[in-house]
Amino acid sequence: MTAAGALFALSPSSPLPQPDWLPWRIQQPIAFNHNVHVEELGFECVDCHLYALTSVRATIPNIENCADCHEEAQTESPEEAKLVEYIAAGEKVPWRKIYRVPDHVYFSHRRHASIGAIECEVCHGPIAEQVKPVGRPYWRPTMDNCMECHEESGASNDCVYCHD
Amino acid sequence: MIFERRDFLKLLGGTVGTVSLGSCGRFLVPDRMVEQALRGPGIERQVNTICGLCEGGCGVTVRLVDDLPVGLKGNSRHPLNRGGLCPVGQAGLEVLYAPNRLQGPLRRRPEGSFEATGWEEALTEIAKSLGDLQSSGNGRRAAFLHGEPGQLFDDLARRFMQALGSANVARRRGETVLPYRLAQGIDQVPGFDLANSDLVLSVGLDLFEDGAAPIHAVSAMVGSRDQANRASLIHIGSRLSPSATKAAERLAVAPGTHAAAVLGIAHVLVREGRYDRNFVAKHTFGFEDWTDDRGETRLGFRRLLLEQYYPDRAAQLSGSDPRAIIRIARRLARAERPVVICGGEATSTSNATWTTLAAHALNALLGAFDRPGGVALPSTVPLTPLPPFSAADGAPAQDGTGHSGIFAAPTDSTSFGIDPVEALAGADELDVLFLSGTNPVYDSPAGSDLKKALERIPLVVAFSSFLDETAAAADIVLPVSLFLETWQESTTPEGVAFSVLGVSQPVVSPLFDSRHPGDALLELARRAGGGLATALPWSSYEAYLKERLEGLRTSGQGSVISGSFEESWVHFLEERGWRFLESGDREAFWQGLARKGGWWNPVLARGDWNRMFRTSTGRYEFFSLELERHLEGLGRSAGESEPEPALRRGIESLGLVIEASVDEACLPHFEPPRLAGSGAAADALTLVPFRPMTGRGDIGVASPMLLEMYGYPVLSGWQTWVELAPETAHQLHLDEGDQVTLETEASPYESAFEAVVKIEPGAVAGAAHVPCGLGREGLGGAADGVGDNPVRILARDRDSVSGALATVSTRVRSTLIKKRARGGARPLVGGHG
Amino acid sequence: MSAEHTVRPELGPTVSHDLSERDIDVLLASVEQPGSAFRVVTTVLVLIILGAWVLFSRQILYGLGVTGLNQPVGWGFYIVNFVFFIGISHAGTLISAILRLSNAEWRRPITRMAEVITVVVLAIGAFHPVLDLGRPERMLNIFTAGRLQSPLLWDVSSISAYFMASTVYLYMPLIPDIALLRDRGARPRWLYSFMAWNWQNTPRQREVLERASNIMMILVIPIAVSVHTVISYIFAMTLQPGWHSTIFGPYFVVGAIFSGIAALMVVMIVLRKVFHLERFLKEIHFAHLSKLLLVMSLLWFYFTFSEFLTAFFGNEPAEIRVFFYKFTGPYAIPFWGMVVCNFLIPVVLLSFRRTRTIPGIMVASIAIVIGMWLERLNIVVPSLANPRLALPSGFYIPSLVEWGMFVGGLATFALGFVVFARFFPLISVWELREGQETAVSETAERVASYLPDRLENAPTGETT
Amino acid sequence: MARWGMAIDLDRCTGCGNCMAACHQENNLAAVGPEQTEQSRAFHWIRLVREVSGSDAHATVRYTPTLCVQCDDPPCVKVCPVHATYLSEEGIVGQIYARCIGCRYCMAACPYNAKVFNWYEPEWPGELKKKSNPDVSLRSHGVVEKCTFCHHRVNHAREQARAEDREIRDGEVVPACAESCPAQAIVFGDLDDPESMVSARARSPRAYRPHEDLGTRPKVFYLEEQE
Repeated sequence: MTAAGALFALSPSSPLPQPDWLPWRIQQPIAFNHNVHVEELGFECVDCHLYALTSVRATIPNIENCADCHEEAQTESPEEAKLVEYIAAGEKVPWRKIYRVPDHVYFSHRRHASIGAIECEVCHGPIAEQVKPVGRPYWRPTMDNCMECHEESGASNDCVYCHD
Repeated sequence: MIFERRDFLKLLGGTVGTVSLGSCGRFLVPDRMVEQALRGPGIERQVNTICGLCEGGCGVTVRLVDDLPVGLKGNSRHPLNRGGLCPVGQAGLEVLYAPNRLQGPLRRRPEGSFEATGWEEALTEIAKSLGDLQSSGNGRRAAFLHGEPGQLFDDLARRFMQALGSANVARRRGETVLPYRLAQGIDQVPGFDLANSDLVLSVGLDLFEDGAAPIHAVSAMVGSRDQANRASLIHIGSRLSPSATKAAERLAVAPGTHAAAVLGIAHVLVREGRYDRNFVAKHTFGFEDWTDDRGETRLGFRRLLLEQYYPDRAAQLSGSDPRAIIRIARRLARAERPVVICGGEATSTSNATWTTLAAHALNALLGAFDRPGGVALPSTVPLTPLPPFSAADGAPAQDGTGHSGIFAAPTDSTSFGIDPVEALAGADELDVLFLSGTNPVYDSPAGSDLKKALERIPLVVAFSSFLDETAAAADIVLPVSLFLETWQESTTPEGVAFSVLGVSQPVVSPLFDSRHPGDALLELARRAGGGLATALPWSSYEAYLKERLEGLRTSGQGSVISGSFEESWVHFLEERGWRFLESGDREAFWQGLARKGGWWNPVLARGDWNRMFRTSTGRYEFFSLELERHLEGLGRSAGESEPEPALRRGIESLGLVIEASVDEACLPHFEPPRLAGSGAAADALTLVPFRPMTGRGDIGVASPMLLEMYGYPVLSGWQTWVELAPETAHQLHLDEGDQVTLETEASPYESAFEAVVKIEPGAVAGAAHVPCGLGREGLGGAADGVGDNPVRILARDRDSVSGALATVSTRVRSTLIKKRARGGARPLVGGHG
Repeated sequence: MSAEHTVRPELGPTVSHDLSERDIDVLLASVEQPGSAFRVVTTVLVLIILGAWVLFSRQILYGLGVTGLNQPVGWGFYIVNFVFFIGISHAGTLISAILRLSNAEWRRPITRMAEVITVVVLAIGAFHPVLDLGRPERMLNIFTAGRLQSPLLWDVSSISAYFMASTVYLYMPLIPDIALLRDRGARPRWLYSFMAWNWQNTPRQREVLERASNIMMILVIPIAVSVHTVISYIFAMTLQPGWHSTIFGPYFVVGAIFSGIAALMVVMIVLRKVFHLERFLKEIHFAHLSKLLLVMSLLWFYFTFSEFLTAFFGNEPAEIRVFFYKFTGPYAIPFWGMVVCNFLIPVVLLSFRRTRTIPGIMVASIAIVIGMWLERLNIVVPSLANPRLALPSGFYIPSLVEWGMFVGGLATFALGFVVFARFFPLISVWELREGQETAVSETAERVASYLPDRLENAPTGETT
Repeated sequence: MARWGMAIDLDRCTGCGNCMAACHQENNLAAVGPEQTEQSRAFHWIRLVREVSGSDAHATVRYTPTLCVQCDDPPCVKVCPVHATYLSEEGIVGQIYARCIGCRYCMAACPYNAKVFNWYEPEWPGELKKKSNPDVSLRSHGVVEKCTFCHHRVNHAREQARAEDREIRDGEVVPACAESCPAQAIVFGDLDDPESMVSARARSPRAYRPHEDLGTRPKVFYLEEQE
């Protein structure tokens, strides 16, 4: 029972916080702090995720966006120092994606966030409060999960709407 | 869209590091684009440009997702294709990404193989040779042969050679212009206003697949019209092409006998008096019998027709049906705006000039000149003229000092011109040869000779995207950027009635280390210095285009390609003498031109008969005085001094069998085609090579898709086939799917041509139609070893008058080598549902 | 026919002879003294099967492209063999159930073999559609996302039910024999003692077994009929010419029983020879079965005739194309081969007493097995090869992989028998024994019950 | 809700093959190569089917662009055991590649031979995969595929229309084949909208549907040739 409990706690589908050493926990090159940017500095999601409302992908901001503020270090944070280094070197930060859908699925941010007017938090959770990068999706984009939400919100579950 | 799916990109992302550590350091897709595609927002963009894969120059719209091209479609506003795009154009991206494209300049090692080199080294070497020629005044020892579609490139190449002091420039083109020169006095193929015609008689040309702009033909005759006023098609030809199947009336004739059928039709028109008497009386010469300076009565076209080409005889000569000839003639007479267009197999024979003259004479009989839906001369594109310059040695090349270039017909030639490939193959005393956008070693019957000639020339520079058969025989191969990677232009295709100038802009930066040949020429001129550098001062081909096209703006004619409403508005204004001024300044105009993909002028200058008929009589000449002069000249140089015997002597030198009178030779008449090989053998077939839609543009074979659908009309792919009429196949005991060899008498067995039999009901008996474009070697792509190349076994013959190549020139025998293994025919069924 | 086996009713319920110890030794010889031949045969068969799988590994690696299938002929050997093997399976359980149910006493030495055929062949047959899948790893989608509307799913249900029922039906009558082997100390002991299910031959146990068998034999008949009907539905439910036919259900069932009996005969003749069972499988058994076979052959012809006559008479273009594809076209050889094998040869050989000998029956049976395989081929390929649209007709040339899997399937069939024979008696010992103990009297009683009642026993009108 | 349909005017069609090529590029079809073509495994989602009537010199040939006719009562959907092919709300017969087990029953059941199968893993020589359309997933070996009426384009149009809070306009959705047709022979649109071009063409006296006798109720209409 204990073992099963532990397994569950560590499994990718567990709602509990995941220790960093788990292989399925996605590590980011820089421990980005959403909290500072959103709660303290008052950025909106789309200020950095530029295309979240208008395009297929929200896009993860990279040095072009970050350089606006972080050309020089703003704080003493060692994580920020890494970013400044990337910017200085003109190198892209190798962010890793956490939310992925397979090849045969069409997912459009515009369709959901803009047309469907779904708040970012519905899928991405209280991301604004996170002081460290999340290691796994808050809401896993599995077909069951998608279809459940579609059912509840009255969106179509017709296969070809999302599969091509 | 979700780009993670693209496992190629994942893979690529992973291998970028490896590749960059590798020797070349080139990425096929630049880093930036990979990054964009992986994480980009999936923003779509559409860019208009021009397809550069064949001479047509259709407008295409490129779909880019995060700056990566992912799709091509026809530009719905382009006047030529109006949204349509042929399979070759569709394959554009496959060609762009073709794994066998040349990745950088190649240089031949002394022992024969190629080594990779850089542009710097290659250009330096070429510039040095050019410099030597320039300084020694031996400019004429350089030659340039190209097949680029755009007029502007041709101008640049000519100027380049001229500055070098050479007249040796030639452009390989689709149709020969000689018949139009003889009849109309013009040095171009006139336009045929398909878009306003109600009946198009196509002589030998598979209008919807072949010709300079087949998609234009479809969109002009069918696509842009509604049911009620669509143009009907009448097809005269030996093959049952898809065009022929769609024709309202189809006349099957034996290969090379189109003229007989056409003259039969003319006979009916004349005998029934249903020709345009007004036009014939006012604007033609030689219809009725006429009296020459010496007072002798000469044969008129009318009498020739009535005496010689009554339908029964015409049908007998062409192996067709007299009733159909009469039916077609009456249909033409009934039509309001008929037009006759000639090409394809009809102009690939030894009698092509007369065939074209005959077909064009129908236009004259029908009064089709200068009226809507008839023959038109597209208005001149008002390009900025090139600034004058003086050549290095102070002597412009074609100055009448005797050196008129190797591509001009030699003085002892019986024909007006000479095929540039043959000329090149026979030329000695060349030091430098440039080849661009053409592959004569592969597609010309003189190819094998040319290959030997190329070995003799010390420096052969080939511009090519692939290491094709010609490039493989060159000394330096310079990779060419494709139409999606570079600035390029295309000018009005042959036979189109309005003038159009397409501008192709780079959509992606070149994937490989390639350049546009124009850019390379400019760079060479800079490096060679001297007269070359002053004559070609432009920094890039783009700058050259920009300067030349500025004339479009300042002329105030035509308009940038636009939507149908704007277009008709321009039309309306200009017809009433207004000028539609393009938006303000030079830069804005250039931007607009690039954004929309080109410029066109739909307005036809009407009523200008002096422009239309530039013959010595100022009329349409049924009886070609220029041809008479030429023939007489031939006779005189053979020692005859009197006009009549000289003419006779001249005709004899062409090797003809005209029995009635010498006058016939100067009139459109039927001349039996010369066919090499034994015509006596009962099983001899006339070999008719044709270009399928999928074979347009030599680089089309870089695309697996095109190869797979190569013979889609006969359900064939990845192979060469031979189309036989059912009765012919039956006689030869062949079935659908059998593998055969076709041999000429001359060809040794091992070079016999192999093909798979397809039975085409409706094809003419005794003809073997084979597609061109396959049987490639050494390209390194999917096309290698697929199918066979019929050009290989063609007898080398030419049009007696124009000197152009005749490809319908050979009789072959077929030998069964393998019975159909499986599949093949089924009992054919009609109807549907 | 020897006299000692002739039981005349007037002799009454006497036991003519017992099953001697020597008889039992012969019957159990394959289990108790397998000998080296067993090992050799097993090795050879296993090698053949392994070879087939080696060939098949290419399909696993590269996909279905290694077969000769194409567009439009998307189904070939795998489906043909599927239908064929499943058809053969009807020999067993169905025949045995019918014979048992009808108290046909001559069934006793036959039923076991018939049932083994069913189980072995069903396993092979049911595996074939899996071979045919483009994505076998997604097979479980059938259960997670199955749609009952699809005839393929009916098939899955029906075949698995049949397989279950047949296995149980094979196993139950096997229990007393396993117990016998256990008691005789056959090895491996654990197997027999486990499988014997503590059978002590008590009256209670016998009663339970008998009742269970009765339930199973009644149950198994509709299932068996459903199996082949449903397989025919795979084809008949489509609109394809040559397939879309109401006759297909019974036609397939008849064909299945037909091929099944033929296969059973072949198996019986071979095993009789190999295990020296001549004293148990006698000519009378073959004679009875061959009459059944003759009837099935005629029935088969009747169905075939009706099937093709309607197609021909209707002259519907799509149908007639398939018709002539078989009659005179590329499939003329398989088609006429089928008619010869299924009708001409068996009818000629089985109609005359002179040819209705063991070799004659063997030839006829083999012909029928081949003929029925050809029939499946004739059903599957020509309809697919002749699309309704004006497309060129298709062709189908099976690849080495498909041939390999076919041979592998046949080898698996043989191996199934060899392995079964190694561990279990091929003829039901206890049923023979029971037959000897009770059959004669039961039969006599039954026969007597058919006869006019004796006067003294007749119920009189007055008494009622 | 729209009911998508197509009308192909055979009188306009010149058999140029552009629809085949456009579809090939749009839907990421991979060429199968010479050996497989020889084995009759080459495929196109739309192809020109050639019908020959007669066998002598007076024979006529006609080309019919043939594609999945998107039946309203599709025989293929009935037989699919795993719901990999189904009839969508808008009348498109969908093919879900990730679900397909490759039994090819739908191919066997389709009277129009509209479905094709990936006998091997599709091959993209060199970097040809790069030009693939990101809207259409790449198929793998062992699954059935067919014309989807370019439903990714329908999805895009629907998304655009909803973003602009309007209905999809007639002519807004154009499948690749229709887009590339220089003869404008192919019209696509909503059959339930009596005003749409496609409805108008479907009502033409020349209109017929392939094998109407089978009761499959196709949504692809052909307009018979005149003359």
